[in-house]
Amino acid sequence: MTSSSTPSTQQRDSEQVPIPGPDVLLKWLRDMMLIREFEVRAMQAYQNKLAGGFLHVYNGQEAVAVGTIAALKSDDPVITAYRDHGHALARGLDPKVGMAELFGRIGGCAKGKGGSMHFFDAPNHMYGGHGIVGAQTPLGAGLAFATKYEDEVIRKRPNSRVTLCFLGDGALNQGAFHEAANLAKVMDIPVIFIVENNQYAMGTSIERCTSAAGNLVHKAVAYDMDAITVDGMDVIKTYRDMKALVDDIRETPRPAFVDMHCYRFKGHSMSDPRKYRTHEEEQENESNDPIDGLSKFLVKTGVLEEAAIKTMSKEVRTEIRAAVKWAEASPEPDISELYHDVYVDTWGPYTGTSLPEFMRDSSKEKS
Amino acid sequence: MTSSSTPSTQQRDSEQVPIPGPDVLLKWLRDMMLIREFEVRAMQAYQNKLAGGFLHVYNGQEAVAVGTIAALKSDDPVITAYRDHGHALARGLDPKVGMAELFGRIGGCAKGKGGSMHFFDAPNHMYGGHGIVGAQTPLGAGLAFATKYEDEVIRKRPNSRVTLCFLGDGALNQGAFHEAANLAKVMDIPVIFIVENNQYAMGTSIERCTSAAGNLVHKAVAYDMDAITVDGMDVIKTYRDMKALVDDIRETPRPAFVDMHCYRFKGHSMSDPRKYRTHEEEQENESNDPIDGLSKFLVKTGVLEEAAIKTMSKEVRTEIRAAVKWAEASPEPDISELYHDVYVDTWGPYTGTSLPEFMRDSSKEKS
Amino acid sequence: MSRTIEFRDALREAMSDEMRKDPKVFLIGEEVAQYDGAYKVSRGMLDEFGPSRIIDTPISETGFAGLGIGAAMMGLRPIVEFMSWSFSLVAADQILNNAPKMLYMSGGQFQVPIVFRGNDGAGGQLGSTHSWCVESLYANVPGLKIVIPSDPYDAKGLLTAAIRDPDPVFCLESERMLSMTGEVPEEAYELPIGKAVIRRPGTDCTVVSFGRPVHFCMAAAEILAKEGIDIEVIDGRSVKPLDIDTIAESVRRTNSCVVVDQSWSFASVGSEVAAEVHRVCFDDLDNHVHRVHSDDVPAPYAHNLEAEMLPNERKICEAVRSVTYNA
Amino acid sequence: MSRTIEFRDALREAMSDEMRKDPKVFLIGEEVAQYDGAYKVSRGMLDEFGPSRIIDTPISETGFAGLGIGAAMMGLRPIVEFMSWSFSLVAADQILNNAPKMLYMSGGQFQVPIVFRGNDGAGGQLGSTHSWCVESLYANVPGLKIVIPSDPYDAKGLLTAAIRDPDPVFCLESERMLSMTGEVPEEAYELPIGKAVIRRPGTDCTVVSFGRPVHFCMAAAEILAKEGIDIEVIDGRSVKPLDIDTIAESVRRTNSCVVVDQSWSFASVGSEVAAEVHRVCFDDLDNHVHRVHSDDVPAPYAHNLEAEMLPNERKICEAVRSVTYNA
Ligand SMILES: Cc1ncc(C[n+]2csc(CCOP(=O)(O)OP(=O)(O)O)c2C)c(N)n1
Ligand SMILES: Cc1ncc(C[n+]2csc(CCOP(=O)(O)OP(=O)(O)O)c2C)c(N)n1
Ligand SMILES: [Mg+2]
Ligand SMILES: [Mg+2]
Repeated sequence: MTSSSTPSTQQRDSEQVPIPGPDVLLKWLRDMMLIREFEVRAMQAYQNKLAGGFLHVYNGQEAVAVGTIAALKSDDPVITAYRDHGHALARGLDPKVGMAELFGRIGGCAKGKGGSMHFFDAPNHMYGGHGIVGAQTPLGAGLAFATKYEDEVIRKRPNSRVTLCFLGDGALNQGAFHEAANLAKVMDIPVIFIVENNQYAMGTSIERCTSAAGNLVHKAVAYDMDAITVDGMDVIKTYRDMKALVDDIRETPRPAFVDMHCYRFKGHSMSDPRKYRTHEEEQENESNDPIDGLSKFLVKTGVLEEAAIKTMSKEVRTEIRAAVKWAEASPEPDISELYHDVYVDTWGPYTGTSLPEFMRDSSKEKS
Repeated sequence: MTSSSTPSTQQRDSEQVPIPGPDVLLKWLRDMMLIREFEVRAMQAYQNKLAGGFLHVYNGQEAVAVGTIAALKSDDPVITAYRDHGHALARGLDPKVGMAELFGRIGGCAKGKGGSMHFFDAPNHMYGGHGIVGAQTPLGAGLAFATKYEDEVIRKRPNSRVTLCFLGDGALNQGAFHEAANLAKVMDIPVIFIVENNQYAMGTSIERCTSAAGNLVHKAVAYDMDAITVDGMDVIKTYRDMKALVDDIRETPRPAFVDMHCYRFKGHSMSDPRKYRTHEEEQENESNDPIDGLSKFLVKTGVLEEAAIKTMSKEVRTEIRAAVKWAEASPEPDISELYHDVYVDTWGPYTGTSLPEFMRDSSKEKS
Repeated sequence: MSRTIEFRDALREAMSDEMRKDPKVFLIGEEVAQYDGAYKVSRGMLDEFGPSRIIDTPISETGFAGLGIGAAMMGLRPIVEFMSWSFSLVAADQILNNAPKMLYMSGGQFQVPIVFRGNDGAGGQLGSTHSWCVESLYANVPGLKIVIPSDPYDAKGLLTAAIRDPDPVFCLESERMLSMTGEVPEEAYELPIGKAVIRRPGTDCTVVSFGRPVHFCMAAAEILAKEGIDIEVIDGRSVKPLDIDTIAESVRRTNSCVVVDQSWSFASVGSEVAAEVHRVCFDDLDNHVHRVHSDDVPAPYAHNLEAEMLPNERKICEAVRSVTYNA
Repeated sequence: MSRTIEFRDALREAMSDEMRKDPKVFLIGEEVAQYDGAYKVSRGMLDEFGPSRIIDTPISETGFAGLGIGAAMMGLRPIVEFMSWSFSLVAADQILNNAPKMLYMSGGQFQVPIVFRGNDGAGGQLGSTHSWCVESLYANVPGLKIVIPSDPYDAKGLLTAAIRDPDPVFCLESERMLSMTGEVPEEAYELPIGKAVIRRPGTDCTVVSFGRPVHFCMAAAEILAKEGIDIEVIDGRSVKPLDIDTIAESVRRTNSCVVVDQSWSFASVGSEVAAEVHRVCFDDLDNHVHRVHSDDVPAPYAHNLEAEMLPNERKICEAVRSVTYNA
């Protein structure tokens, strides 16, 4: 199949989407810098054993989170996998709260119970942070289903929210995605599946394990689903393509698929020696840094001077350094937290003699 | 997407496949009659409580099993779902052994332990008979993988076997199929996924729950997989299309996808009142009976006279009646069978005091 | 006002009552709408509530179970029907990783008030893949609750409680009991999740069971009574939480205990009951807790083999006789 | 000839030895080939055996687990690696419905000689979805066997036995033990599946455990020895079959028993051991069998919470003191 035969599904022309004014562009630059700096410090903290578990950083993919989420309204739901810091920060998570989560502290966005892979942030409509590959895609369909249900059954006014459900290129090969995509299509659910196609799933390049790797919009053909390809290394392009799509879906609820081209600059996780790709390939991609890209554009168009960029970068560094300090100062969760949030009523099913050993000590707090 | 843009993937022209001679055609007619009669008696037996569990009959789809399997060599593996009588009989299962399985008798092809949904027949390379929708598709990929592995690693000669893996149109919506299809493609596994598109999954018409229902070859686009559409109500067409495909895949190992158009004349299972479709629709489809179709062709081409068809039909009826008798005469499995085939070594992990209650009685047979 | 209705009607009443009261409640699953339910549990609900709230799905258990969980994270109260719990294994990750752990992983931010329900245990000769008793697999997992009604009254009361519960609740029904009739009040009511009930008082032996085998225990009680053995039958109603208090109180009187669990024996609900009764009542027991299970083999198709496999009256009587022998 | 090697090397030797001998054996899983294994268990195997036998897969556990089962039905002997058993839930239907039941459903026609293996139990702060102890879920199912090696010697011997076994065997390793070193013979050898081993003889209490917690028990033994409590530590080696004989023989000497199981408590391997020890040794026990588990909560991320959740030395010592109190 030639790519020209794939459905041209973009109903609105992204060329018609205006490039936002300087304030917005500056915010994007700052957000991308913030994400980058957060990850740099996260890696450092990990090496210093301040953070444990698995750490998957977002370096190189910042334009994706920032550009896509910029196309949303503030109460549109967002859900993603374990490489989730960027999305959470772009959605508005306070970096110090994120850092505290990484450090397993009570001040974290999940009280230290979730960790790097599970950034949840209800006030900012961020639904996680999910560790099982592909398993967030049916959840994403469910979030979007709920927005539609609320409109139809509860508030009885037309559809108003669009859900972004991010997944990796490797996650395409999980059955969960396939079921979620088909469900979303047959139920006209307003969810956009954004495949962050960074070309690798751990050490596996997309060609080795994913059929139709050359043109992922073929995946959407199976569901008769609208699909577009987006340059995820360019935040302005990402925003404009996504804005056109999001607005269109807000008007006519249905699912869509985005093949979002990007590249992860670092290894899959902290233990990855990256032997599966060449240094040249990495360098080539790093030369296409989304932060540099926007910086250059702003300088070229006269919005910002080189010096101002340096200042901004310094500010961001200060902010994240403060976040690290704050997180370090946040206490470990109290041991009693171990037994909270298992059930909504803390002691849940544990009553009488069926109390497990750890709860039999009557001195322990009862809710 | 227009259907013309879907890959025209048939490498060999099925028009070039010769229509087999009278002997073969007569055998097909007889096989289809045998399957039909088997199902008629199976339904009767079910109503008479000779058979239990779920019974899913194959009436109307006989040309699919007969036409596809006719394109195979005798040791090509076949696997299917729970609507499996037709495939097993077409593959060579003795109807009396099948009937005994239905009746839960020791003479059955699975000693009465499998039942209607689990017709297994190792000598005829029939790998079941599987009850969980879609769950046979990774198994099918595995059978075909093994043929390839044997060729490459053990016998070291080129690929020689092709596996047919049948599934229903409803099964397309299970994640298992998606994973199996992608795996088969990236590993070049010689398996043909034949979707018996009878347009319903229980009471759900294909349009209601399956995206791209109008043209299922779109499903194959997601895997860059060769795909064809076949008229499964016409055994000669089915054979020719399949023969071209099977031969081609035998030569160049890879997976393929078949959208096999057919219709199930009866309900999903014995409890189905078929309120989800009109009587007119049923009648229209029944007028396209594959057995009548071949009969008429044989009469028209002078191979057979009307009377001979009646005779054949009578013979088949006699054979199946004898099968029922034989099955009824076959004893119930001995209770000791309950504890066989759990592990290859009958008592498997059950040793010493860990013997479960039922095995502690020393009078019970030990292997 | 009570009337005699079927088990399936009781389930439907629980769902319909809650749906009338709370627009956040909806039903989703295979064939629940236009087909009126594969087992007619949802008969007529599409007519009353319409296709936005009674929702047919593709055969995609992972998909629609996960969709339900996502919807619950948004505050809705989904009822997800599995045509059979035997088909829930393909969705195991969603129902065991996502539903019961979301509240915890999110540090208390996202509740998942969802009900999963469907047929559990052996039907009639459904064979190996279609006869799962999932309670012994799933009960291991914290964050979820499991109820197993054994009659129409309990079906309505437990399912109502499940729908109103803020945590994920698995409701395990039985194809073999859907046509069972019983007295059921017209109005809505809740039975507390985690409370057992004594079905038959007795003095000689405490017999604990759940769901359909409770009836086998009642039948066994009749046989044993003729032999002079008077058993107390406890219907656990919930598997998780397990009402050890009620069981222990009984065992302290009878000094012996048999647990009848339709699952396979190994690492099962029956093991748990036995281990816990020994823990709580060690000094009260005259004999170790005896267990009656389905035999440790995949479910066979043949009628005679299946009948022998199940925890039947004969096995229950044998266990009770054996446990009370020294009493 | 023995040398000191790592746990991961021992696993690799078992696989490589069998692959050299039997061309039907192959290894398949995510990142097992070009990446040398996510945890370097299969390092170098691609070089020796080539891509036809060391096979990288997409992230499709249902797909490649099922593919392995199909291949096993054809007589091959697949080793399927799950990067973590935590990721096996998405393949639960394949590994629990198809692998262990095929022989039965087919009336004995199709054996499934397959090994599933990978990391089980808590890693270091991996959180709720990545810290499964699947033994307490999967051990319920007949037709499969489960082994849990606790040191390099056992890892090689049990995995070798698993590969040669004609039935499906689940081999549960531990990310936390892969770098542990130990004496391992160079030549191939089998440890019998279903046989426990006494790791430390003792007179006061029988402590039964499996896998990594065996080491916690050994550490607890040191502490308790100083208090004058001399425990016997039994390493079950296999969960299924469970070697009740060895356990019972010990309990008859010590008259008390603690089981230490890394899973959650409810309907667990620990429940099973407790129930069975009570059954077989009721009259020998001075006290009920005490159980030590991971706390019944989803695995938390925070370091201090995770450490408290696990069945640690402190909990083991407390249980032993409590169970031996009346002795
Ligand atoms: C079901 C499942 N299988 C395997 C893993 C282990 N794993 C974690 S991330 C990953 C690679 C995913 O790649 P991709 O989807 O492309 O996302 P990326 O890391 O590139 O963002 C794998 C195999 C898992 N978490 N869940
Ligand atoms: C995973 C799973 N979900 C649900 C079922 C119940 N079920 C059995 S057959 C069937 C319909 C399947 O339809 P289709 O795949 O089109 O096959 P057909 O019956 O038309 O041959 C359903 C829903 C099942 N067996 N397995
Ligand atoms: Mg990727
Ligand atoms: Mg169909």
